[in-house]
Amino acid sequence: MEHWFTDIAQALVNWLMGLGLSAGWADFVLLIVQWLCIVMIVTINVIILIWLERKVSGFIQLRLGPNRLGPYGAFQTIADAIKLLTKEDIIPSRTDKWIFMTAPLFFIVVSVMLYAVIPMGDGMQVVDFNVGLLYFISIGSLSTICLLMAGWGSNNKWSMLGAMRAVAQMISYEIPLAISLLGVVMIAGSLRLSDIVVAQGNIWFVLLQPIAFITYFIAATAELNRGPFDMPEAEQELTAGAYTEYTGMRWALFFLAEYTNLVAVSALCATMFFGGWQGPGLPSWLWIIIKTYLIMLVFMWMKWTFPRIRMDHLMSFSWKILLPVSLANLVLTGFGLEFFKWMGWW
Amino acid sequence: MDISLADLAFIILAGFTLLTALGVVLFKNIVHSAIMLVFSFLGVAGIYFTMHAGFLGLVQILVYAGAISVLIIFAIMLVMNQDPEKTNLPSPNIPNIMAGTYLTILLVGALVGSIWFTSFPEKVAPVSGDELGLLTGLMLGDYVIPLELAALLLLVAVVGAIILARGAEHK
Amino acid sequence: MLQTDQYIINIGPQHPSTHGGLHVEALMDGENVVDAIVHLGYVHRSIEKIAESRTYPQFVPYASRLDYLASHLPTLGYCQAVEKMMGIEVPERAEYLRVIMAEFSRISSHLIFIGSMAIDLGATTGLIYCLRDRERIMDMFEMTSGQRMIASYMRIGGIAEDVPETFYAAARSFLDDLPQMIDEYNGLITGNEILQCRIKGVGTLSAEDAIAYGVTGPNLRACGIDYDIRKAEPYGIYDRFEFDVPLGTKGDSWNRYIVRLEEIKESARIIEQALDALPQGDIRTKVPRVLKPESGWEIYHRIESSKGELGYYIVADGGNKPYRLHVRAPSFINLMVLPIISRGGKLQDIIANIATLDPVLGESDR
Amino acid sequence: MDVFNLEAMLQELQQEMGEKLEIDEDAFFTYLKIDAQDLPALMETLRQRYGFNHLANLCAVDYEEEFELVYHLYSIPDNYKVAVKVRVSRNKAELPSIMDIYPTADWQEREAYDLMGISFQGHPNLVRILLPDDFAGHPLRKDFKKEG
Repeated sequence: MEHWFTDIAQALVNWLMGLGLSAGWADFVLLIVQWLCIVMIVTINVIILIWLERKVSGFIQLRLGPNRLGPYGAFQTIADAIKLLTKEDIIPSRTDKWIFMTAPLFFIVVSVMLYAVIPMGDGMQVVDFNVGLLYFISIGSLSTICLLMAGWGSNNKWSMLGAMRAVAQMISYEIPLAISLLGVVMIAGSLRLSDIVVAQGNIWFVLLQPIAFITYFIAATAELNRGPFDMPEAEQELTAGAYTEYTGMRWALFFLAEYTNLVAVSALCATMFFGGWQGPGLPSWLWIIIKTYLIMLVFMWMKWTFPRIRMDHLMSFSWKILLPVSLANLVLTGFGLEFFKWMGWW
Repeated sequence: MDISLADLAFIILAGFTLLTALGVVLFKNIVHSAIMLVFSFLGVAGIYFTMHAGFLGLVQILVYAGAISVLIIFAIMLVMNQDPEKTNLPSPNIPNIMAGTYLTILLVGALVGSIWFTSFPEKVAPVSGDELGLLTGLMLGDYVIPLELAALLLLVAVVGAIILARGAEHK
Repeated sequence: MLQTDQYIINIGPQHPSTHGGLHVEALMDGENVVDAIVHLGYVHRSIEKIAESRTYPQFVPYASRLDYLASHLPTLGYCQAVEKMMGIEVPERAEYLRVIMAEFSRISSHLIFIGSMAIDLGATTGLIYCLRDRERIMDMFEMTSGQRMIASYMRIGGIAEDVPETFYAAARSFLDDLPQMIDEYNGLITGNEILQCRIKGVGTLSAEDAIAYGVTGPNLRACGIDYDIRKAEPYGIYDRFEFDVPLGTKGDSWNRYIVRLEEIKESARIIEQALDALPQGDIRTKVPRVLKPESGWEIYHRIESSKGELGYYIVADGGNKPYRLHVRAPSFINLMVLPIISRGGKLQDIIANIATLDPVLGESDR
Repeated sequence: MDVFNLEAMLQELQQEMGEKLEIDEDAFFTYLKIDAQDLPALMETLRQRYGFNHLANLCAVDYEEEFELVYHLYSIPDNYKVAVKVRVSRNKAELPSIMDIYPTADWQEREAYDLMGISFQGHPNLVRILLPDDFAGHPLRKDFKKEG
């Protein structure tokens, strides 16, 4: 079971090379196949996640959640997807059409690109980049522009306010997010995600870097625009923020991308702090799925319990609390490492 | 014709970068131009990747595509107060056109000249081993003081810009 | 500051957090509110004009459509106004049942307040918990009147029907469970740090402004002014019950929330006393089939509704229909301070302020 | 004034205002009837000197020839009550606004303007409040044609 997927990949490469392709081209084809797999994983995950979110929110809110379509309402998301696909695609006349139409596409592309470096099992990575973590953060920063495009293109004050909030929020929380991850990088001594996983063979980094974990978790919630930090959407204030004017499939793409981001960030959290794919007994790819889903449940729990924070509190929290704390953690980690080395324990 | 994957990637990325860069100049709507600029930055980042300079490419994405362009778009949106379709038109003003032409000739001349007179090595081997470690050694070892000075200079520039924009308080 | 353009953003009438059809035109400077202008009338159903072509008893169902979240209160106020004008005595049992129903209405209205405030601040789950508990009150109303929300249970001269036996058990068990419910709200809503940040010190209304602008009800008491019409000018049999008037200190959104939370407990105390003292007997006096107050009679009767001072001004002309009926709607008057408490705040504070002023647009627009 | 006495207040007011003030009462309220131009002065006195700080209700009644404005005043926290009545003729439905004295009169006067067509002199923003701005007529007037 452990090597199912890697074996399939190897067989595919061997078969292609048997057809007379050079190694480079065979790898290229494999890359495309891997991307398709990721898109599939994302889609399946989102379908499960939306169902799960409904069930979890139903559980928290003393409701049943979807329970009509299929067992435990499992097909509800599919029905929703069909509904959204067949809905009229309304493009308001005063919008900046190209920007309005392409923003959701870029958003989803950016969020799918995040998966390239996430180790989804032992050796199961599309690209084992030597600066994988940096890749994750820098690609993640691109989604800001997509939200800004959506807000600007809609030509709607609510959307623009939502987009402005999104930009302010995501840029301010990116900094503590990155800095809190640096503590882990210092211990692991590498930006390569597979190295970081291997470095957690003996002890999970959540135990070595508890402060970094907390700051990362908070900043990640803000990066994901999820409650209590769902400023850009904020349906009670901004009607739907940057997504106000979107309908049908374009709106669904945003929705899809948000959940895609959720999976990616949770998977990164599992990789960075909870030993990634390592675990006893079960195959590695199952372990990362289990860990990711457990983390996502915490995200959902938070979203459905907390009220939304106010914009100015949000900003001051990032700059006045989260950033100093994560910087202090970085300094502390540096001293700790030197101390360990000096004592000869490292 | 025999092209390797790397060549193909370079051709595609270079074409993409040039096209989007042209878009920056030619689009009539300055917001569209700004977004084209983002793509142009991304194309440059892609070229870095093909040259096995992953770190540089990612910094290019993080800093230019992720941060600087947001700043540019913000600035555009904040100062724009007219029909967006007419924000990036060629200047009707003759002296401006003259100055633009002159600058273009100067730039192209400088570029062509520098390319012409530089003797490029036939082939540059990719940096062997740990490119990150090398960069770190340079930035935080040999050149740490210039780096920090540059950072300080940027900070001073930012503070100065804020004071210029808001005006200092007179007491 | 940098020279920036101000812009207008229209909150409502189509907006998730405007409790019906409220339209607030907010002049914004970025996220800061410079000014807010309230536009009303999206739910205007000309109830005052309708009253002039309905007989006195016929108006009762219209009254229940004023504050549809606590329909026993506006109907009670109307019936008492007519009874006062005509000098009609109401049987003891009916008086007690009226108090029980009115206080249950107040509790249900305050539950909706807590829930809708929670959801306006982004805590969706809070609403569901409040709705769960309100549902039990709605069941009781259905049990007694056959209607859940707009019950029209009050009649001129008494109430429509006696309560069924099952009502007592339902009421008692609700009162028994109430402390536990409030504990849950405290855990989920009151104690939440983010929520406290959102409403503490937000939308502060000074006591002077509150009186000057005619703010009444929990919103006035949140400013620390001990003024409850049930105590100040007891109507019906409210002088027989023992209850406290919860007061705030600062008049901010947080105080408005806490005052209402405390009022739920006080209402429960009143209901408990009323249930204990509930006498047997008639539920309605014999009232003439056609009510004809004499020409020139007029009355202004006010009750403490869940939103504030609900007054009816009725002028009779000797016919069987009111010559003029005016409703002094607390939601209408309370909304007047929305611009005052919102100025200088954030966009998100407007939403919190609307929520904690607790207007019912059906009542304010009439 | 230490102990408030409604009788004493009425006497004082009657002395000061003389002919202009007419006092009437029924089982529920004491009515102070006054002319439109003296209304602000009376209101000012009631608020400043006698502590009637709560203008509970302001509304207009259409009596064919005349409109009657009724102001129900209460004092918080003492809870004394009094009502002021003003009559204006139908042809010239104007009277001074008391918004400066009781800010709460703002919307209530706008409502009376909107539904009854009474214009309040000195109100800074006398526009319709419940009905659309382009609505014709004032529906609470008795001669308003009902449709449908």
